[in-house]
Amino acid sequence: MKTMKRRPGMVMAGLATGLLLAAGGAGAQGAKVKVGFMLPYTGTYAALGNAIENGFRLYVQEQGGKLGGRELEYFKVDDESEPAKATDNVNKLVKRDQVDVLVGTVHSGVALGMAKVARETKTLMINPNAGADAVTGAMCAPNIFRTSFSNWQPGYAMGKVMAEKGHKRAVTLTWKYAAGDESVGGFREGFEAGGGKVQKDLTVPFPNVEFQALLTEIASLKPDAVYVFFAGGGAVKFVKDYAAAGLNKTIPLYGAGFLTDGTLEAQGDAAQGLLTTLHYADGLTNAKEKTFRAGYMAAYKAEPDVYAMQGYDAGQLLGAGLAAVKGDVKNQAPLIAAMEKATIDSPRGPFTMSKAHNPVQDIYLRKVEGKQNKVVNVAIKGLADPARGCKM
Amino acid sequence: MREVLLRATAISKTFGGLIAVDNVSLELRRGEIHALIGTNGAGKSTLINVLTGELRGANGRVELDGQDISAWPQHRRARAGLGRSYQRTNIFPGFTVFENCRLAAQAGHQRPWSLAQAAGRCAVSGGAAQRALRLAGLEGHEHRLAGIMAHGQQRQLEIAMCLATAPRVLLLDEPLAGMGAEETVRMLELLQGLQADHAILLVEHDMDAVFRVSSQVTVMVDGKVLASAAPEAIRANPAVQQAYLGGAQ
Amino acid sequence: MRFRFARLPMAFALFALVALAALPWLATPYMVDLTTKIMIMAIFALSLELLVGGTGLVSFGHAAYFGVAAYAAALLAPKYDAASLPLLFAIAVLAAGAYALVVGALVLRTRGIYFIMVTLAFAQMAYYIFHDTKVGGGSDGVYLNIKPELTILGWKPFNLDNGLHFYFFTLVLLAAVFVFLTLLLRSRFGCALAGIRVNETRMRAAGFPTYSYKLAAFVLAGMLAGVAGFLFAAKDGFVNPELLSWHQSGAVLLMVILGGAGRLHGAVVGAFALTLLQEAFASEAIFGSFAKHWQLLLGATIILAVALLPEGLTGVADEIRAWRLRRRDAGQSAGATDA
Amino acid sequence: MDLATFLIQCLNAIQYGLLLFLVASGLTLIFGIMGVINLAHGSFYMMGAYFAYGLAPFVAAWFGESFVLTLVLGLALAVLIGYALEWAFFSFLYRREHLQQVLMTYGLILVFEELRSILAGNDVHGVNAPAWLAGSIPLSDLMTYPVYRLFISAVCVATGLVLYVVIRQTRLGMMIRAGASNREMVQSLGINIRLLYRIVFAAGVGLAALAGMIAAPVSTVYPNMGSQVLIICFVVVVIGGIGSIRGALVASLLVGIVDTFGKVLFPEGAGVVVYLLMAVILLWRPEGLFRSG
Repeated sequence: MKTMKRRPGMVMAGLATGLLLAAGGAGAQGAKVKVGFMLPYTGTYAALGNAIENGFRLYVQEQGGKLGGRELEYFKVDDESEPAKATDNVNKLVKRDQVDVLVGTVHSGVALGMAKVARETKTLMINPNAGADAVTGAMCAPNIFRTSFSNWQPGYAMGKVMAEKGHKRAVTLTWKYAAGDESVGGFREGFEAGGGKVQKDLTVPFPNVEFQALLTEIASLKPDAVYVFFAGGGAVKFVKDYAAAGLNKTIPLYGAGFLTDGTLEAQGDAAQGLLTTLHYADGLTNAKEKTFRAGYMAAYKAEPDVYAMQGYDAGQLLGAGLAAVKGDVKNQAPLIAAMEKATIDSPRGPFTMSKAHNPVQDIYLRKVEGKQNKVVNVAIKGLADPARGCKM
Repeated sequence: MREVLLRATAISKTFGGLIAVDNVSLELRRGEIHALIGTNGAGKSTLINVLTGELRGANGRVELDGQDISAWPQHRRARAGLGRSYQRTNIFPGFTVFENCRLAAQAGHQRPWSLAQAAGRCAVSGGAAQRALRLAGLEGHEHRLAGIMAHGQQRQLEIAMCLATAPRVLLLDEPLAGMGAEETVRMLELLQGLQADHAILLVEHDMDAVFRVSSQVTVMVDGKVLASAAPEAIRANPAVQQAYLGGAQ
Repeated sequence: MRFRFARLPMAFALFALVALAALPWLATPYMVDLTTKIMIMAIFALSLELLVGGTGLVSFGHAAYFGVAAYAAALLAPKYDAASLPLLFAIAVLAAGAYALVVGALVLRTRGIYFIMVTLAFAQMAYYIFHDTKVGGGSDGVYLNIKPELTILGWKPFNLDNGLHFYFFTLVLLAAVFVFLTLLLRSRFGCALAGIRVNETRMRAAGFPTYSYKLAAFVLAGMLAGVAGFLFAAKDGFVNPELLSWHQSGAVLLMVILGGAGRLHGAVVGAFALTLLQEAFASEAIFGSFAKHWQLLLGATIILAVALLPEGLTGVADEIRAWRLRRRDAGQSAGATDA
Repeated sequence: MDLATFLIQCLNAIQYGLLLFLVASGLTLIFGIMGVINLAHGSFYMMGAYFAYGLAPFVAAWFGESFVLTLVLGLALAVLIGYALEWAFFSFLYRREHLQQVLMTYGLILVFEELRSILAGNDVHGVNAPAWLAGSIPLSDLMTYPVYRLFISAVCVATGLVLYVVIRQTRLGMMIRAGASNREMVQSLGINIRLLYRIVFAAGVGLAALAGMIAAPVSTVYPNMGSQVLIICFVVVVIGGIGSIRGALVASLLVGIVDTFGKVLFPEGAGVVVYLLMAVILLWRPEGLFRSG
């Protein structure tokens, strides 16, 4: 005790050494494939992180706990959806736990930090959600894959849909951040290609959820339709505010799918009838969807959502690669080649990988009915992200 | 006539609507102790604060050695030779007595860019501090923490810190407040010793002390100068007796 | 507030230096990487300590200077070439200093809690400028893809791509900043800052231009934060608006307080303690499945630390010493009155 | 912008401002009187919102659905929690430096956030407004205004009035005012400062939780909702002048106006305008608009 009081630094250094040895020394080299989940387990996106992990583990369980004949060992890091800590957190997996595969994450800024490290360390990375265009655009790399979507995809599809519905003038609204800008950019491309015109782009500072001023602005602009990009708590609040302002009766609201995903219980009546575009929907009838849904219900006593599905497909994609190299995860070139060529039998419907490693997939038009995003039709079949800036 | 070191002309200071100092003029000469008396709230401390530049936005003109310093900020006035002590003890309680004085002395020799030398080894400020401590009668207490000394000693330190900046004009705000009889005598002796090459403004409530040491007395009432004259003349002034001395007795 | 900068905790500093220099031979690459990160945060915390402990200015927006330097480094580095290390370093530090000069000149008019809040306001402004405009790639941030290099007449003394080199580069800078601040705080400038912290009125009355002193300290602290920000950008090559967020300002303030404000080594200890505690609590190897509730453990630990260690982690020894000094002094003055 | 739109925007600004006022008033009380920089204030707001979500089923099961009863119950619970927290975590802190309180309240945020995750999960939840407040009023040809938002404003105004009366007209209010302007004086008057602090803290927590409960039907409840409110409330308190309820009101409305029109008129700089306002006001008046009164 006495030395401790005199030399707190020594104690700290001692603690540091001990701790780091304990953390770093664990996990000797074995036949297991090390999978590192870097996902949000606390904070705003904690529920999403859990769903993704559950989906991934479900697929592996279905394969008897093995992919490519190898058992998997999991490591987890809470990324806190905190881009400032992104590279540190990913280093915990890459350098401390020395994982073979990175799976993550939800937040786009964090995902870009991950992609940076993955590129430099050549660690295989599968992104099961974050939609930042750059992950399979400017940041694209042979070892980086995505099983979800790019922000551009649902936006572009919705632009097409709205133009086809005969809307001529639209107003867009999103949080002022990259994901919103990209989604709106995709929308503008699709909408203007179909002959529409974006009247005005409105934004709210992230993560401000006071929308009233902009609703008033929308009412005074009197567009034919409104396209928005929001997610989580902001999506719930926006949809409710839009309905409370009575605008849903006069100016139809459309959005990228996350407007109504995982949020319908909270949105209640306000969301009924809303049309959104996404690469997944309720009421899909393919066989994979049925087994997936049943399996997930049995394993976790909860309905799977789009995040769980993306996690599941991340498992499938990895499985496809590992099968080709018989589990030899270090043999990266053929592993990547197999993943590139794979056709993933996803619950969303089969998809393949684009050259930049983003899914080439059907984007569905969905309509909110009750607590479900019911599929209306396929908005665009086999839509590929333009992968701007990708030099691969 | 002795040399005027500090001349204040038509000083006024208002707070909101309240006039704290109203058109006050006075001169401080080398070799003189100029007493400033008046009831609480008469504006004495405010006047000192205006003279030292601690309060800005006053009207009137302050000259030091014939140079107009009205627009100068406080620290520049202090470095030009305007030293003050505070009515309420205003020291660095967590520092040692020596460090209190040394820091004050350092003001005259700042050199913030000389990083290689430890402040405690600065001979100039250390010497000045030592001299000031000796003058103020605090020799032997150098290494005690200032904050836990007796009140009288803290008052001495207050003066020592003022002296350590090597001022030519001393503005002393009730230096005797809270001092015992013995300490008072010693302080008055100190002031009389300093008189020779300083101009001293002494704000004080102890009338015996005031009349013992001062050569000029100014009486303030409600922010205005009621009278300013030699001590005997003040004692005899009926207006002063009425307004102040009479009221007190 | 005790005046103790003169007494350098030499033993601590030397021991820590030796321990850190030896670490790469004892530890895994990950530990080296983590320690690099902690040392960067320690430089950041030291810069804030100059304000909080050294001058009595509690800045709640210190991340702004860290972030501005990081952005300056990332944005001004050439895209496909290695930047010159000294040049990029100087630019980043000066950029942080320039922003600190502008902000400091304005915010030093306020005091106390208001000062805390205005510094926050200016940091938030910088945050939104990087987050909402295209200046720095918006919320996605920007990359510094190629690490800067130092070349002296064609000779490269070290290569920052090498983790070990980067580690020692950071360690040298940390030691340099620590020594610099130690010298600074015991110099006349540092003593004047300490005087300003305790009693600014008296300092002005003595003839110190306190505003200029505070501004100098503020700019210096901003530049030192810039050193940390530059290192951060160079290490990870990924710069994001969140570097300027109030969370980041809060985290570095926590390090200073947890370590013990008023002691230089407190900032270093605080940086290590906070990072390692979080690392430990979030580690499944130690806490198993409870690790996902790491916030609970960290929060409870912080609360306990406040309750039991009022002067911070490094304050324990000082408190005992101060108590002894007080007791001795009380005895002395009692003796004096008797005589 | 035509006149009708302008007027509607003013209504939005005031409505937002009033809600901010409700959260910030508790913060300014705690801040001004106890000198505690309470970072956990946002957590109390979140706690209130989760009360509105979590208590409603219980109230419905035991007493039948009643929004008002949920409010009352939640408020009582929040005040009790505030009282207990002050006793457990703050009562020994007053003689320490402000920075220690920052650290303590930061620790509390982490604990609250994690408890919320353990108790209520990480999902977004909606809270239904009571049926009797579900309607809306037509404002323009396209827009309607929900009655519930008017109800929020009414509660905020009513709370403001109650605070005003308590602070101006009661003995407790006298002590609070004295405490805000001069802590030593209160102690020398022989007032039980510990009890005063405990009451003030409990009241502050109550106000934050009330704001959270009232706002829940429009804001919905979700993780980390407190931290978004926290910083903007600090801005309000500092602009208004620490400890001043009147200042908090004026500042809330100012922030509401600047935020509302900032979003519409300068979308590029909408994030900055509120902080710009704060910086400008503090540079003009370094102690805020109304110094403690």
